[in-house]
This record gives sequence, C-alpha cells and structure tokens, in this order.
Amino acid sequence: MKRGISYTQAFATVLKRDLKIAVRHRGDIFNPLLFFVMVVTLFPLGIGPEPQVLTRIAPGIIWVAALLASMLSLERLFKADFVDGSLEQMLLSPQPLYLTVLAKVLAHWILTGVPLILVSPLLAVLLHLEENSYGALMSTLALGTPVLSLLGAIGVALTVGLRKGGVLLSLLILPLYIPVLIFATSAIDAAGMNLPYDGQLAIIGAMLVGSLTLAPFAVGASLRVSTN
Amino acid sequence: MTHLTTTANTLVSADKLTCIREERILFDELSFSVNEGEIIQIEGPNGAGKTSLLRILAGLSRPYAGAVFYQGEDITRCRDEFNENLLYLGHLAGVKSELTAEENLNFNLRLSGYDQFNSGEILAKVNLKGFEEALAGHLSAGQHRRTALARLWHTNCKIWILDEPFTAIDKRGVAELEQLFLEHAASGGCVILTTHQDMGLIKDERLRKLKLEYRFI
Amino acid sequence: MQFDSFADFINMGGYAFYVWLAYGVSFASLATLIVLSMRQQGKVLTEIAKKIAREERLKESRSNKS
Amino acid sequence: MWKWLHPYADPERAYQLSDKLLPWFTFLAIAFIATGTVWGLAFAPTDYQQGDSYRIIFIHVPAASMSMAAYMGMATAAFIGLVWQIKAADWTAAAIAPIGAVVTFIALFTGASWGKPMWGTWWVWDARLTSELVLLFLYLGVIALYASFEDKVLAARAAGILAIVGVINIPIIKYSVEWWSSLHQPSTIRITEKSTMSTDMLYPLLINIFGFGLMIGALTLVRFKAEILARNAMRPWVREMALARGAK
Repeated sequence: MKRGISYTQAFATVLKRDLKIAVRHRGDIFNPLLFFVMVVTLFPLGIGPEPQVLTRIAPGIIWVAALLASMLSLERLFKADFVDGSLEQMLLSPQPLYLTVLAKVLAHWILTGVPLILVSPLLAVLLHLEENSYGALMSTLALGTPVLSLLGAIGVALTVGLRKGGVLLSLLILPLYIPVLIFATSAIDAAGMNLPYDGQLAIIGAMLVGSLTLAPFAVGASLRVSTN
Repeated sequence: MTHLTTTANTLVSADKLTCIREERILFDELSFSVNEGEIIQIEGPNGAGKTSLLRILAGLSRPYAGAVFYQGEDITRCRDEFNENLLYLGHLAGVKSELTAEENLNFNLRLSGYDQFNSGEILAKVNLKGFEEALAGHLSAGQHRRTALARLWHTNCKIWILDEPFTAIDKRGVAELEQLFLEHAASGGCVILTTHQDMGLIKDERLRKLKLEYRFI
Repeated sequence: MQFDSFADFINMGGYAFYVWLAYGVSFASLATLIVLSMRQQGKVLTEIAKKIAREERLKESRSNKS
Repeated sequence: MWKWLHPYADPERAYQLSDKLLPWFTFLAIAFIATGTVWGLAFAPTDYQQGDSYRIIFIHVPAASMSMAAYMGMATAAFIGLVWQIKAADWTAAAIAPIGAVVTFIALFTGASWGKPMWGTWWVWDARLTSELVLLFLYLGVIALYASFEDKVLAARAAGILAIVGVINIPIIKYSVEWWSSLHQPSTIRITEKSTMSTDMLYPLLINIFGFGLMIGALTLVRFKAEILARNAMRPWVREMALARGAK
C-alpha cells in the first residue's frame, strides 16, 4: 500500500474530478453563461439603441455582467461537496488544503470563466464596442476573471454552511470586486482611445498573483469554519 | 498533557475536551486515550454529543476548550501527519452521485495518497462487483454506503473514526465489517465508532465503551 | 464667541439646514446606538434567566417521569 | 508571546475590568466631544471660503478617521482571536463591528450634507466618499455574516476571516478608487485644506477626533460586556447575575 501521490498528481486528481462532475451536470456551465448574455442584452433595451451611448458604456456593462455571472456560478463551488460530505474528506486528506482549494477554483474558472471570455467578443459586437478595445476586453477578462473566482471562493467558503447564504454572498464579495472592475474597464476605455493600457493590465496581473497566493489560505480557513 | 495516562502505544488522546453547542454543554473536561488494538464504542442518547465528539477527535470541529493529541502532539499543529494516519467516515458518505462507484473509490483513495490499487478487487470485497460502472446516484442506500466503506479495505491508516458505519448495511455486511475491525485492531490499529446496532462478532469484553449523558445545562 | 446673537448661531451663516441636519442625524444615530448597546446587556441577562427557568422545568418533568 | 494577555482572557476578570474602565471612558468621551463640538460650532472662526458650512468638519473628519481606525481595531482583534484563539478578542471584534458601521454612516451622511452646499449635490463620486461607502459595505458584510451563524463561536471565526480579508483589501480599494476618481474628474474642489487651517479650527477638530476615539472605546466596552455575558451563559457567575436580575 504505497502512498506515492505527488502534489501535481493530487492537484490533477481534484481538477479532473470536478471537471468530470461538471460535464455530467451541464446546466451548471450553461446557466451562468446564459445569465451573462441575458443581462447584457437587457441594457440596450433599457437604455436605448443609440450606438454612441452603447459604445460609451459597453466596457462597464460587460464587466458588471461578468462580475454578476461569476458570483452566480460561484454558489456551486463548494455547496454540493458540502452537502454530501466530500468536503470533509478533502479537509481530512493528507494533501495540502491549499492545493485542493486551488484545484477546485481552477476547475470552476475553466468551467465558468473561460466560456465567458469566449462569448464576450460577441456581446461586444452587440454593444458596438470600439474596435480597438477587443484585445483589451479579452485580456482584462482573461486576467480578471480568475481573480473574481479566487476572491469569490472566500465568500462562498464562508457561507457554504448557511441555509440562506446566497444574498449574503453578494454583500461579502462585491466590495472586494471593485478594484478589478475599476482597472479592467479603464483599460478597455484606454484601448478605445488608442492609449496604452499595459499599466492597468499589470495591476490586474498583480492582483491575480496576490490572490493566487493568499486567497486559498483564506478559503481553507473558512472551509474549516464552515464544516465545523 | 502530563496528567494523562499515555503509553508508547497510545494513538490518540483527548485532553479535557469541552464542547458547547447552542449554549448547551454537551460534555466538559472529557479526557481519555485510545491505544493500539482498542475498539471503542461511544454510547449515549440522541443529542448527547457523540457525533460532535467524533468530529472533534478527527480534527473537523474545534472543541470549546481542551485539545486532541496525536502521538503527544496537538493535532492542530501536526495536521498533515495526523491526517495521514486517520480514516474518518461521517454520517455523510462523501460519495458523489455524478460519479460511478469505481470513480468514487478511485478519487477517495488517490485523495488519501494511494496510487497503486485494484479498485475492482476492492469493490468486490464490499459486494459491489458488477456495479463498478453504475453511477452512485443510481445505487441503493446500502450500496451507496458500501461505496464509501470500501476504503476501509485498502488503507494503512491506524486510526479509524467511524460515525454509524452500519447504517443501511445488511446483516452479512455488518458481520464482514466487524471482522475487519477485529483484524484492524489485532494488527495494531484502533477503531472509534458509534452505532445503535448490536454487534455480533465484537463481544463486550473486546469493546471499550464510553458513555455520554444527555445534559440539560 | 464667533456669533453675535443666538439667532445668528442658529442661522449658521445661511447654512443652518445642512449644518444642523448633519449634527442632528449624527447625534441621533449615536444616541440610538448607545441606547441599543446599553439595553443589550439587560436583554442578554433576561434571556439567560428565561433559559434557566426552562431548564428547571425540563428537569422537573424528567424527575416526575422517573 | 501574549501570555500577559491571558489573565484577562478569563471572562469574569475581563468583565470586571471593563466594568471598571467604562466610567472613565464615558466621562472622558463626553467631556471631549462636548468641548470639541461647542468650540467648533460656536467659537471657531468662520471659514473665509466656505462660510459656516465648514463646521460640519468637526464631526465629519473625526467620524471618517475613526471609521477606518475602528475597522483596523476590529481586524486586529479578529486576527488575535484567530491566531492565538483568545475568545475575548473574538468578542471584542464582534462588539466593534456595529459601532464602526454607525460611525461610517455618520461620516457618509455628514459628507453628503456638506457636499450639498459646496458641490450643489448630495452625492458626488468623490474618492473619499466612495471608499467610505465601500467601507460601510465591508462593515455590513461582517455584521451580516456574524448574525447568520447560530453558533457564535463559529460566527466570530467566520466574521474574523472576513474582517482580515477586508483589511488586506482596504488599501487596494482605496487606492483604486482614488485613481479612478482622479481619472474621471480631475482636480475637483478639495473640501479640507489641512495646511491652511488655523489653529482655532484645528484644536476643536483634534479634540473631537480624540473624543470619537474614546466614545468608540466606551461603546466597545458596553457591547463587550454584553457579549461576554451572552457567550458565557453556562458559567455560574453569569447565571447568578441573570437570576439576580430576574428576581427584581
């Protein structure tokens, strides 16, 4: 009975399992994506179809919708595992909790963040986004959505044991999303005016690195509280 | 830690554990140690804190006061070493309905660090031969439970903490499990369990019982 | 004294509404907080007293049964 | 480390200590705030630019600075509670949260009613007001999380983690909001110019800042005492107190 699992293998095991479960439960991937598309289409209906107005507010709309969609999908990150007891087993496994958490968040991001990035150019067309801004939109989403998943995971981990955690979750994590929103939309605006936006990207990148190193610890501690 | 009677073969010891739930004291200043070869049954009425005690021993819950020691060290300080030697099965089986019985077992074993095993053989030991490919969600309650229990047949953890392991298991299955517990104890492990069922093979003299009373204050 | 008369003081150089609104709301919310905080202790003690009474009743009913 | 703190971690002694400290804090807080407010409202000179509307500063600035300080205090207490598992620290954090939220609300409200005469509108997306608003959200999050858990030991740990996450994020949020506001409205009117402030304006302001700090201390003690009692309902000395009160 050799125990020879390396950290990489343990990470891959959790990642693959979560992906497999999600693939057998497809609604979880498509519903937040559908929500994202719906919210974005509501704005022109509410504001009016003038292209100039839409161009002006497109970055903000897409990012706010992405933020809400990410929050909506986050609820499922730990819930099912909490309900059936798998989460306890993960906390009790000899693998470092940091890795398990990171693998779960990565799986979640692959399932919800990546589709969101892929569908965003389509929505940008609907909102008449400046042509120069597409690159900035994609790159801010690529760097920013993992930050959303990581920060959001803290909120989910804190509320997973509560019966009505859904509304509370938004109160806990939306304030933390503000910096990402500010720098991402400003990068897209800057790109629209043909200005350099690598400064903003660098800051979002720094936030990604920071949350990658710190957030899993907070998530782990929160999970220990929630499963108590 | 000095006042506890621990010997070289003590695996886990509880030191003055106090547990308070919803402002009610479940137990206080509870101290005991568990040695190699022992099978311990925690007894008590509903609400006396059996599950709470097991969760504290496993390190899932934090006691209000007191500590659990593994080989003389507080388990919150040596979590990884302790977890390496701990097998805990709670009320909740930790079995994913979306995965097959085999996938569930594979994941659980790999999560515990085992990389070489024959999952078909292990599943056969819990009478799940032929159900390897069935989604756990389609299995009966007993089969579901046995999917979780299958891990007991492939482990080198010394400390087993089992909360109601016999739930939904038929008579033959219970006997097999009891046999396994006896073998585990004989080879130097320990089992801490709760159950409402009478055990046939494990006689009372083989069993150490720990009674928890329902307290009002 | 910076103001010539009491009426002048109340008038706050024409900004009476804003100044007194700010001060009024601030002190009102502080007063609410203070009152609530001071009542908290009494409430907690009453709750505990009730709980003790409940426990006594429970004990009694149990000793009656046996 | 921190061993000297442990004697006070004994709930009964912590309760008695706060009982002893409370009158001092209360007295000093009332004295300071009364002095500062009367001085600021009636005796401080009128500002040559903003007229008498500037007098809102004597509560706005103390509330704003103390709202941040209270958050730091709460997060520090939560950190001590989480790392060294000192329960009294958890209770302190739980006691501070509602006070901090009210102080933050005061800072926001006074800012708005100062903004109306100065900017002609109740709300401006000024960097300071916006980050104060975010701070209020952070406070409300901590309070709501603490309230959602039935088991208050767990509640304190969960809220503590959130408070610490918040404290790491506050500088980032503050910086990003400042940067954002400078991007969207370059060089608006700055409402306080500390350098040009005369000492007659500065002293009452400092007195009030100090008074607000003392008041927060006094309120924390009041709530801390109640929190000790609520969390130690099973201890004999608390039960005696409860029975003595019930007998009345």
